[in-house]
Amino acid sequence: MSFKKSVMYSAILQCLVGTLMFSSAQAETKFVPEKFTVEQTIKPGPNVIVNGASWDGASKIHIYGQEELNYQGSVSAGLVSQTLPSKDGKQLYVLSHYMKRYTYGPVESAVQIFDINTLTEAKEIIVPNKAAHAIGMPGLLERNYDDSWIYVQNATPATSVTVVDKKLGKVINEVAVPGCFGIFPAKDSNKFSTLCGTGAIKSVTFNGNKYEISESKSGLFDVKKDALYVQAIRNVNGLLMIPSFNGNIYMVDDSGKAPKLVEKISITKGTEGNWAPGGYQVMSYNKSLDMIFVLMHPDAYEGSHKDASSEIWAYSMDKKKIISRSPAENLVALAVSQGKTPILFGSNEEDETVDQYTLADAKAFTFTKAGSDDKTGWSTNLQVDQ
Amino acid sequence: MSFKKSVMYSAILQCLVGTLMFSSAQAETKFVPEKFTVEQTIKPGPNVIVNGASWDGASKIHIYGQEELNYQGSVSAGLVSQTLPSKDGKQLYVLSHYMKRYTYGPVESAVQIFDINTLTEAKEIIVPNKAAHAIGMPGLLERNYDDSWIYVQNATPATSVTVVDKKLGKVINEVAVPGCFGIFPAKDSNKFSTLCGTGAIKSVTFNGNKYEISESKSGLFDVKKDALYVQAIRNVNGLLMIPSFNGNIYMVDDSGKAPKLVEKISITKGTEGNWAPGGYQVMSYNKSLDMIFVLMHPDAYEGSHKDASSEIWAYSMDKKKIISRSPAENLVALAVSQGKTPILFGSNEEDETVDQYTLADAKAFTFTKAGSDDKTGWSTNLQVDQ
Amino acid sequence: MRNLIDQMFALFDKRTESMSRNMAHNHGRRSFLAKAGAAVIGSAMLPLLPFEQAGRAYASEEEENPMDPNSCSYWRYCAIDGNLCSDCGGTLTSCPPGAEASKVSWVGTCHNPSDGKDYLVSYNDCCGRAMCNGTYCLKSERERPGYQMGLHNDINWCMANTSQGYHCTVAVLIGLAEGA
Amino acid sequence: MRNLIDQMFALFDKRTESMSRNMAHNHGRRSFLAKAGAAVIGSAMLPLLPFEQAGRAYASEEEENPMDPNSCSYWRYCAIDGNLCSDCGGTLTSCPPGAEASKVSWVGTCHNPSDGKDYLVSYNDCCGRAMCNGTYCLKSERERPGYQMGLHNDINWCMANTSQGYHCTVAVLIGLAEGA
Repeated sequence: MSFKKSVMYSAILQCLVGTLMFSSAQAETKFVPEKFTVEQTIKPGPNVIVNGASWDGASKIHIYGQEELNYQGSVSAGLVSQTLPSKDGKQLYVLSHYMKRYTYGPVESAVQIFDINTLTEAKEIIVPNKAAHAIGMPGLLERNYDDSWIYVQNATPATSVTVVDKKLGKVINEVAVPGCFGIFPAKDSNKFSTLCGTGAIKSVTFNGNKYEISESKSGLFDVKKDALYVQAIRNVNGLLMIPSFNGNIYMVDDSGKAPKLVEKISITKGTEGNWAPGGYQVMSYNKSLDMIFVLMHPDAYEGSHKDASSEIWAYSMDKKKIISRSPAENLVALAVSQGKTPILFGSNEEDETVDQYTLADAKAFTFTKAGSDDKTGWSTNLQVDQ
Repeated sequence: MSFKKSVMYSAILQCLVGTLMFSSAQAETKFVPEKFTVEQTIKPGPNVIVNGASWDGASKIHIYGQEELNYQGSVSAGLVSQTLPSKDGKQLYVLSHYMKRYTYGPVESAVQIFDINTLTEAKEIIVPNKAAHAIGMPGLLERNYDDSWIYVQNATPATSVTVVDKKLGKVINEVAVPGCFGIFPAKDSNKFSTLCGTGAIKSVTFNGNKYEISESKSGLFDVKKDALYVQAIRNVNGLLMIPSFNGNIYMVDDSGKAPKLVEKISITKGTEGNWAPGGYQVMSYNKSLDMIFVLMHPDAYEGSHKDASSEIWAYSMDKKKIISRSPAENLVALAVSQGKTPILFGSNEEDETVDQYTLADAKAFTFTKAGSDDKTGWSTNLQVDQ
Repeated sequence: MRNLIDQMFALFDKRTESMSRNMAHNHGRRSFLAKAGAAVIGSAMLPLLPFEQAGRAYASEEEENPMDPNSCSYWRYCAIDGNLCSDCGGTLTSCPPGAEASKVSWVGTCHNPSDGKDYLVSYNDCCGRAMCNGTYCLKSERERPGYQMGLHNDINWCMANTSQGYHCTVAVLIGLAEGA
Repeated sequence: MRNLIDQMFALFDKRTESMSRNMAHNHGRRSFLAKAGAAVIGSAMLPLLPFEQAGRAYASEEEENPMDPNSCSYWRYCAIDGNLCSDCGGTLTSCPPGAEASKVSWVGTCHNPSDGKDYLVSYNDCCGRAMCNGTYCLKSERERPGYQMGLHNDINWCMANTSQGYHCTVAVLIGLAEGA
């Protein structure tokens, strides 16, 4: 057999080489065949990661360079992905669901860890198929402060949180927090907080295999009149900032046993036109400027809390005032780069693009659309990796 | 535990019923809650089946009523589906591929058999993952004449055919037919023919577990100058009609040991404008009229053989002449209903719709677009179930 | 309404049992059940909020017609998020053939302009098929995040089924709203 | 060209071995190999067909520019069917990071207007990722159905890989065409 094979190969080779020789001889300059290769890494620099979740196929996670909005590459996942960059920005966590027959059959839910530089998979961790199959949004896939654990929000529809040990590559705990939703990691790596339907915020603190749940004063927020978005960002002073449907920022201290409301800041007070936030990831924060950026729409009404933006508001948490209002249509998710000259990125619901906004007027601190790319398709959340 | 549970339930029930009573008492007429149900069957009548194949998610097979182009429902499959109605029109065969991680990982290829009336799965048969991952087109998933076997075209890229016994629900044979592609079942249930790169057509005849391959005269067709499409339809006289890139219909007799070319009919002869067929399923046949319908475009050139239609030509095989030419833009696949008043269905590449054409002028026998639906998305083939 | 109760009981029977089995922590089954019950069932019974502004259809350019079930502005769709089953081989209240009915649902409170009453609308998903490409509608009147799960529409309500793929959504009237 | 030979040998080594193992019929391995070889390799070496008409890009409304690699009318793309890897994080001849290079490919013969020569172009797919949403081009000059597999572009050329999902397509010059 092996003899026959090598004879066969020789014949093919002679034929190929003969043809080539003939061709090359006629060419004026010698033809050098090109090589088919694979790029080993993406280009260096900060990225924006767009979660192109699919409900009946592979979710596509798109990586763009922040400066040029150049397409760096992608990773693929299963159904209804959630994404989260690691603390050091070098890895990307992706939660998604794999069904044996794509839209039915046994479900395998997995957290996959990708190396951003090479866009290759470093680890896959199977988690219980209780993980929420939800639209991409903050608070459903999170990590603890020192990035040793990954948290997964469950909904069956009863709610709980799965705790994954990243190093061990396995689930180490599951916490029932019924009636609560969203994971807000504390500065204490053994702790996270969550929003509850009673209007309370609860903190879960781990102690080895056990955990303890402490509850804020009930009615910290009013679920009917001023519901909170499931999104919290920690500010420079260590407080959680949680935006509400009506445009209030709830400043919450989660350092004690039970969370406490420190202050409620209205970013719309004194502004005409009944403006309110809208979208799936309505707010982003730039630490160096201590400034939040919020997707806003006018003429708000009950039910408009997911309506896309008309403007992006830049609000100084330090000065407690609006710094600028930039026209920005159709965005439902917002991410801002860090540093003193931020770039904004948004998920455009209407055009199904990722949009890039850069500083147009440094003095007025206003932004205009500088780039856009339609390879993302429809997305509802995105993140910067640094 | 069970005691506590029933107490719990009673409390909830009382609360719910109490609320309802209160509401109902206030209502002027008693409110009767609606029931959430599942339709048991589709509406009776002939259907058209559109293969909405996906390359990175669940393929969607859409079923429409022929008369009204009403959406009857759908079945879902894996990657790059091929579809085929059973001989009696009661079942639908779907070949597709399931990868463990949707776009990578181990592959399971399956032929699934669905009951068209209920749109439920009757059987699933795993086939070797050699089956061609190809764009939806005729000749890659076929059945033998008495509908006891299902044939699957393989490409690794070496080509072979998998034979599935429908009743046993398993693979019973695999035939290597290297350099050949496309499955054309013979009237003899133990036989199919296939097109080969040498310009020959081969017939494979089964005899128990064994098979024999017989070859037509080489050069039955010219692969360079007048390549054949991978599509054959049997006419009323029992001959296979195979369309070519240049608009010839090759009439092939596959009843003997080796296939024979009986006649070559040019449907473009005498027509100005350099017309040629184009698409993935360029031809359909109405038996009662002994008439083929072909997707045609003008100004043909090398490489235009998949270009979408400008017209549908109705050509009488009996009279050997063009009966009518109907303007029909952007179609790449065509299916015609049976009976004396045919309805035409096409896959519209540009609008990503299924289009319905009906007889506009019975005397001139011309067709015009009567309906269109965009739920199919992009498709390259479709079939009538009767 | 029997339907709703059945569904919710089915949910608790199946899911909390299995969930509890998987938890070996310092929280009792009873307190968990009680709280989950309060959150999920309680939320469906929320009193009407004090506003009655019309929601917006996803495709805002379309003709508004609150009496047309084929339009996203149909009154029943005040908190819908999904592809209409009626455009996918099903009806306003039934799944297309071959799909599976969701065991759980979210609930909206919608105002019917023809009789001036407010109704509880159960938005049930149909499951186990690829997402239908039929008309997609999104409105979020009184919709709330996942901490009020029974009102939440950003999640796949096939979550409690065996076949969990999302196919399409129906809008079923299950009660008159409290105070209607 | 070494590349092409390697690829084709790799193909025969891996695939026909396993294929043959699975076949226990009355056809010998040798005749099978010989025929498969003739079909796949032979087809890549087909003489030029006697016409030189320009193909059409899929998006026919776009500006035709045979020297622009970002345009479907780029001369190398005369028989391409796929999403350009250069628009997906890769280049004209390389896969995006993390994707897998296809082991086999189809081949086109394209005319380069800048030097008047005809080149053999290997269209390789990149694999193991969801289809990239980058620019999609389809042209079929001298493309042929599956009975000339080495010229066929309606099939997933990740078929011989471990990771078989189709991601995007490159166009690699592997030789001058016979007679060029």
